Amino acid sequence: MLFLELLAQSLVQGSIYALIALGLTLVYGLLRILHVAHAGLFTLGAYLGVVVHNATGSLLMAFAAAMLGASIGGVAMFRLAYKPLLDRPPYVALIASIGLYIACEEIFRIVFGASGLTFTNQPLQGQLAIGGLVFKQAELAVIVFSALIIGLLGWLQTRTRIGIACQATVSDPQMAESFGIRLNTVRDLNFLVGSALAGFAGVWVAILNNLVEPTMGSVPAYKALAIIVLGGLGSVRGTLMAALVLGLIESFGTTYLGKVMDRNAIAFAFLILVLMLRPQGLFARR
Amino acid sequence: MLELKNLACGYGAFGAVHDLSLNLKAGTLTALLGTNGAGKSSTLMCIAGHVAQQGGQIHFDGQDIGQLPPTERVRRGIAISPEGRRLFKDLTVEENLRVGGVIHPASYFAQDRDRVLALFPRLGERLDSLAGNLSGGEQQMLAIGRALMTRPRLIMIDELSLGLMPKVIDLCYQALKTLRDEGMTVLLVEQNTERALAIADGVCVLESGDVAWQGSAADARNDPELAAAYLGMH
Amino acid sequence: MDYEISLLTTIAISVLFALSLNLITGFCGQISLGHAAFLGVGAYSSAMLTQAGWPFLATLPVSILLAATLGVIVGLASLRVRADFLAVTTMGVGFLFIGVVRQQEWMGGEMGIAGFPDSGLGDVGFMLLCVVLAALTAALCVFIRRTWMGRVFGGIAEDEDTMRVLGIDVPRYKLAAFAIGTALAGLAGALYSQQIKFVGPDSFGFVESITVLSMVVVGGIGSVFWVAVAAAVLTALPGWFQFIGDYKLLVYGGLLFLMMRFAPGGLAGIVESLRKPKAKPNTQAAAATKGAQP
Amino acid sequence: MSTTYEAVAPLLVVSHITVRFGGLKAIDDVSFNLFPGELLGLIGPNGAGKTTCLRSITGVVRAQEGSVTLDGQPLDGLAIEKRIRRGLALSQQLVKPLRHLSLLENVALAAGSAKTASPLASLMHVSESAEQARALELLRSVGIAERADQLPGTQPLGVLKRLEMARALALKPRVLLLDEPLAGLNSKEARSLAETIADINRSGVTIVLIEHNLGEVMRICQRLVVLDNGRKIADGEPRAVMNDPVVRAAYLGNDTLAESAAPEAAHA
Amino acid sequence: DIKIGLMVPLTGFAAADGKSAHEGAKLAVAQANAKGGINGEKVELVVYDDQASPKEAVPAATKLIQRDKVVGGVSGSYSASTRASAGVFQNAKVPYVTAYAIHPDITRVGDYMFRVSAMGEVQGRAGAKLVNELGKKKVALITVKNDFGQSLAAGFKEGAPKFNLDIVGEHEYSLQDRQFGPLVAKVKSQTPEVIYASGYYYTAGPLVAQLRAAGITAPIIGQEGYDSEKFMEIAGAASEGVLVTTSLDRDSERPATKAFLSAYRDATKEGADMVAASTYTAVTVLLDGLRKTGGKGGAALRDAMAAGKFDTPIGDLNFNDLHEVKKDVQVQVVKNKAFHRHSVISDPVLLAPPSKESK
Ligand SMILES: Nc1ncnc2c1ncn2[C@@H]1O[C@H](COP(=O)(O)OP(=O)(O)OP(=O)(O)O)[C@@H](O)[C@H]1O
Ligand SMILES: Nc1ncnc2c1ncn2[C@@H]1O[C@H](COP(=O)(O)OP(=O)(O)OP(=O)(O)O)[C@@H](O)[C@H]1O
Ligand SMILES: [Mg+2]
Ligand SMILES: [Mg+2]
Repeated sequence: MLFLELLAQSLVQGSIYALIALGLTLVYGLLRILHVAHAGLFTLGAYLGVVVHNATGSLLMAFAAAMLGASIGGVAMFRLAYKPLLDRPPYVALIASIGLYIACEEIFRIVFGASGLTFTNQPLQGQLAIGGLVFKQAELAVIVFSALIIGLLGWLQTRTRIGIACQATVSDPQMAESFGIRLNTVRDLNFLVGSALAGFAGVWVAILNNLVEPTMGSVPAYKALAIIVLGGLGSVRGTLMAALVLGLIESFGTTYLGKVMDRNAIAFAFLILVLMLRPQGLFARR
Repeated sequence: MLELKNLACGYGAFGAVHDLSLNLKAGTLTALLGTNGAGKSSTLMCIAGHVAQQGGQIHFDGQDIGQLPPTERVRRGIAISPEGRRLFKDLTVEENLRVGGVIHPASYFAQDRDRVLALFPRLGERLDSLAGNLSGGEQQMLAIGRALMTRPRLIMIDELSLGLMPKVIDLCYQALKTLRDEGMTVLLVEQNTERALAIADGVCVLESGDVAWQGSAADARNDPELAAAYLGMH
Repeated sequence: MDYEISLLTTIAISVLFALSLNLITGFCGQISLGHAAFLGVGAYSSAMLTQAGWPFLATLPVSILLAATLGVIVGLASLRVRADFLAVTTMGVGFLFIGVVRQQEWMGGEMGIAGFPDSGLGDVGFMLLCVVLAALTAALCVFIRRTWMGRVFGGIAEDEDTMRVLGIDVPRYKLAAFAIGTALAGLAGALYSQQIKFVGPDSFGFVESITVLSMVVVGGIGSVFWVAVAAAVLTALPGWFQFIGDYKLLVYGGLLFLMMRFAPGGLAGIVESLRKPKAKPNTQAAAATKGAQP
Repeated sequence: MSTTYEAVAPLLVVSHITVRFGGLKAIDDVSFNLFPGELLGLIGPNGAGKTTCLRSITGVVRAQEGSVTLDGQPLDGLAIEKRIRRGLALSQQLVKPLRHLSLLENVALAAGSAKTASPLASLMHVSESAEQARALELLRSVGIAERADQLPGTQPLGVLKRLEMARALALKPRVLLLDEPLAGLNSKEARSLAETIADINRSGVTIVLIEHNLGEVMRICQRLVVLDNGRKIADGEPRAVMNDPVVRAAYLGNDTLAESAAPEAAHA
Repeated sequence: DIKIGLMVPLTGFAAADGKSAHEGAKLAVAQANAKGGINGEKVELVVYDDQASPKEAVPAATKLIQRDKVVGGVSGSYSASTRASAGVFQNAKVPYVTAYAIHPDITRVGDYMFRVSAMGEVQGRAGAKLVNELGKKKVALITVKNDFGQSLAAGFKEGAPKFNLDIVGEHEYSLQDRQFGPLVAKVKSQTPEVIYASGYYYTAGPLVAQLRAAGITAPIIGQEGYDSEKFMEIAGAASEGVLVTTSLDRDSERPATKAFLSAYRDATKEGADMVAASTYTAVTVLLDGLRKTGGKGGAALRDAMAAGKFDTPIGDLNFNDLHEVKKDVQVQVVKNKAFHRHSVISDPVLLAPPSKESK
């Protein structure tokens, strides 16, 4: 029973990780930027979700606002921050991104207060029993949505011309243009979708925790990086697997190894182990 | 169909080409020749829209395309097989070809791909390999094939024979002849001057960014001085 | 006056620490997001040894040695993984370090270690020690830069495969970079523990690693002088910013971002472009050469 | 000339190497010997495995089977840099100069191999002037001395090719492995660089040359090994090899010989 | 003017507590000034942000002492940074009052150090006694992984044998965790009668909600980290019945407590939490001392404080030889989304703070 419950909980945790990391994978896959500020968009989504839900009482509006806000933020970040830095060494964008993230955190703190926001009417708290396991509605919804979105993105990325066009811009942006691929459109689109996903994930985490804090992105900021690296950098399928595996490792690890290492250490010990055996990550693109 | 009027282009303050006027008629093959660093590749990349145009005009089908972005130029029918091949290394051969045909409806793809594979059967055997792993010659074939996938009306090929084995060079020239005869315009940069002169209609020789000689290929073939001075023939 | 001494000490330690990362990341191109772990190794070993009764100065070699040993182990990892994979691996090393230290009662666990004896050098003496060590480190960096080792590091930073084809034993050089860099970080750590008189797991986490990396990048990766300047400025900044209290980190984050956005080459880059305002290949050309790999 | 080699101990022995990439056998049980002082041409169709063969000799790719020995000592399992230090040098088909160094410094870095043998040794040396002098000489010998101070980023391909060769030479190799050094040069330049290669060979460096420029290959090579589809299909004196119908079918395309290679070969 | 210093995490991960601490301190100073200051001189509060980081704390503390020449300091910050700044104050012989940081070494730094709150160990022992008074034996121990949680757990485990408690499981989580699925599953499988869970309101809120959502009905005991209105907001209905050991009694009849609670609400429009109350207390203790010395700092102030008795919102305080306070532990229970008095644990032996002889 404990085993099953742990398994179920790792699935929930893995799905959350997957949602957060997916957007990052898109961005990384396209521009090779370690986009730490992605976590800022995630937090932005969470705040917008709570604020709008508290104001309107509509979950749909909350998600819409969060995704819209985050994607506007994301595209703005790309245009203003990353675009001019694309032909610089990657750590330049990394540090810029870290600066952005710190600024985001502080803006949230100054605007919404340090102690965080909660839902006045926390949605989706009903419980469902499946095969003896009890889930919150919100937990099930997270699992279902991440499965759907990942399926869709995986298909888009590998099976469609848009996906291939995106990948072409990674290898050689200039030549991609020479074959009619509109670089700016493709990149904006990627940031748009990736950031919307971050906002989406933010609202879910807000619902699950009933707490939105300025610093809620700081764990995703590095965990998501670990996940996309574990997944082989840039592959949707790999990200999904890595997120689930990490959820599993953390759940069982903290339960059985908690005395030796903390949760982060367990996750990263696993990451290091995998990378030493498979330097290209669990699932390299091919 | 393509007309360069006093074209100047370069990088930042540096001018790679100073004053190039060139007129390509539809269905002709023009060879752009010159020693290393003469500015040939820069010219092609400028026509494709990647090297800054510093002066003059580029007319295509009578319209000035100098201000158009590269994405627009390829839609009008200008394709390039660039110096250094510039393949999409992380994509497979098939996907590279797919990107080549991305401006056309998906239904064109199978047919166009088969045409390329007929020209370069070797690529057919390697369809699922990553482009970055191909041998030098295979990459060259793919670069040309990819350009053909755009169904160009003007194809620009930089260093056609680079890294290709003699048999494939022959095939390529054969194919160029056919394409030209079907009405495609070709702008060819070659170091293998003999081969280029043998097939070309017009010739333009660049030297340090300036036109050193321009005329018909027939004249060029009969001008031993030119051959010795600029074309490195012996 | 004490305030200046304390500030100067802090700055000297930061400079030393930043230069140690600059050696690995700037000189040799191996990006590290877990460098604070080595600061931690040095700090913990010095703190524990002084607590055990060792004189402070005697703990320095031990701190250096232990940090370098761990550094070589992490360096071995750098032989397996590259670029972004390495960045995240080193980040993992950082988390692993504090994650394990947290659980060790004999290392103070969550409570950290406090209450260990003074160096006995006095505030001024200790400050002088830190400044001299930082200066020596800078001199060492400049020297390495000028030797063949510096040239090889530069080559490895750019393209290690090519360096191998030139017959250069890339793994050993990388290990050397890690060994020297982390040894210096260990030294910085020992000084840090003496100055703060408290070491706890949270002082050597991800934030610290990021902070030191931003010093290196803001200074201009690879440039000894400007990295030292950036380390000094970024260290003193929070103090200067006390008056804006609530907005301190916002300004810090914003500055970091603006700096990278408008001066991606760091301070060194700014100075460079002031010195010769004209050249600098336009972006198109740079992109062209980047893609052009025959 | 070629007949006398059988008496001498080979310098480099490639025996039964096989290289697979996934399902593809890029090299399939290839063996050949390289004798001291020889200039061996390695030719074959595109994708035949020539580059892979050179790379497996230098260790850039690992051969799954077979072994390579240099001067009687096996190289198998050694890292690239160790093999290079035993006296191999590789001029790659894909040119990769260090972009932050000038052409001169690129070559000088290679010329300083004695000083870079180990991290400790490298820390002991500061001066680069001797290496720069040698580098300049080498750049001159491949004909790009006038660009010595420029950065490689903006150089045309032909220059880079020569740079690559100068850099390989700077390692003072016993065996020089050249992958298409003449590509991208016009015929006059190709001729003169081929001449340089022949000179280098005469000065005592053993050379393996991959080239599609058959004219020059026929002119300067003393022996040819032909690969096709990963297998060795011919090995011997150039003319004999070229007249081998199997080679002609695989490589030249039957009808075209007259047009390009043959006349060159004839007057070589 | 008389300057006193406040070290507080205004930014960074501890900013929420820093804000409460800042408000509490400002209130204390404002009240003192309204009453005419000290010896007719106004009191000025000099505030430095230490981001709860030792590295930031040392220069800031030095600056407080050297530049601003404060006569005394208050730490409204966490243990690590307080431990680092403590050394600076001790060296300069400037009295330093710790509001709520629980690291045992802080008062051992020297004789200029004071602490107005009960240390973690003490609260942990009180927790063990509370379990016993609830009539339960099987305890699951959930510990937040930092110095606060660790010292609470140590105290609890020290007290447990005295009351024959059976610790059926020990669990740890990190400060950043908000999702406790695996931990909850494990706790559930151990079927404890009561749960002793350390944490702060932002971890405890989600934790309690998730424990309850999993169907665990055992009483939950928290500590002063829970002591914030935010806790009820986050945990919602799940917070009902949660017990908290703390230093602030919301239903207290003591005038000092009542006055503080209402004055704080007037000043900030928010309910006071433990951090605000403790920091307020630390500042008032310092100001009381100053009043006795007539504004003089140094050894005089130290001795005045060491000898003094203080009537504060968190009880009547006086310091022992290590300058730790001895006081009762308040147990509060959440009823109708507010903290109310549950009981008081007073056991002079069990709750004795460490002194110079001990350890
Ligand atoms: N990205 C660049 N930035 C600055 N200058 C450049 C750049 N690329 C090329 N150049 C310079 O422009 C001039 C023309 O170069 P280009 O590549 O057009 O010559 P090319 O005729 O194609 O030579 P090759 O036959 O060797 O390919 C050269 O002097 C070269 O150094
Ligand atoms: N890393 C790799 N992964 C997968 N396949 C590879 C890899 N490297 C080479 N190949 C394949 O192995 C075959 C041999 O390649 P190689 O580069 O050795 O050919 P080559 O004889 O040098 O040809 P060319 O004359 O065109 O340069 C080719 O089909 C190539 O696609
Ligand atoms: Mg060119
Ligand atoms: Mg090859």
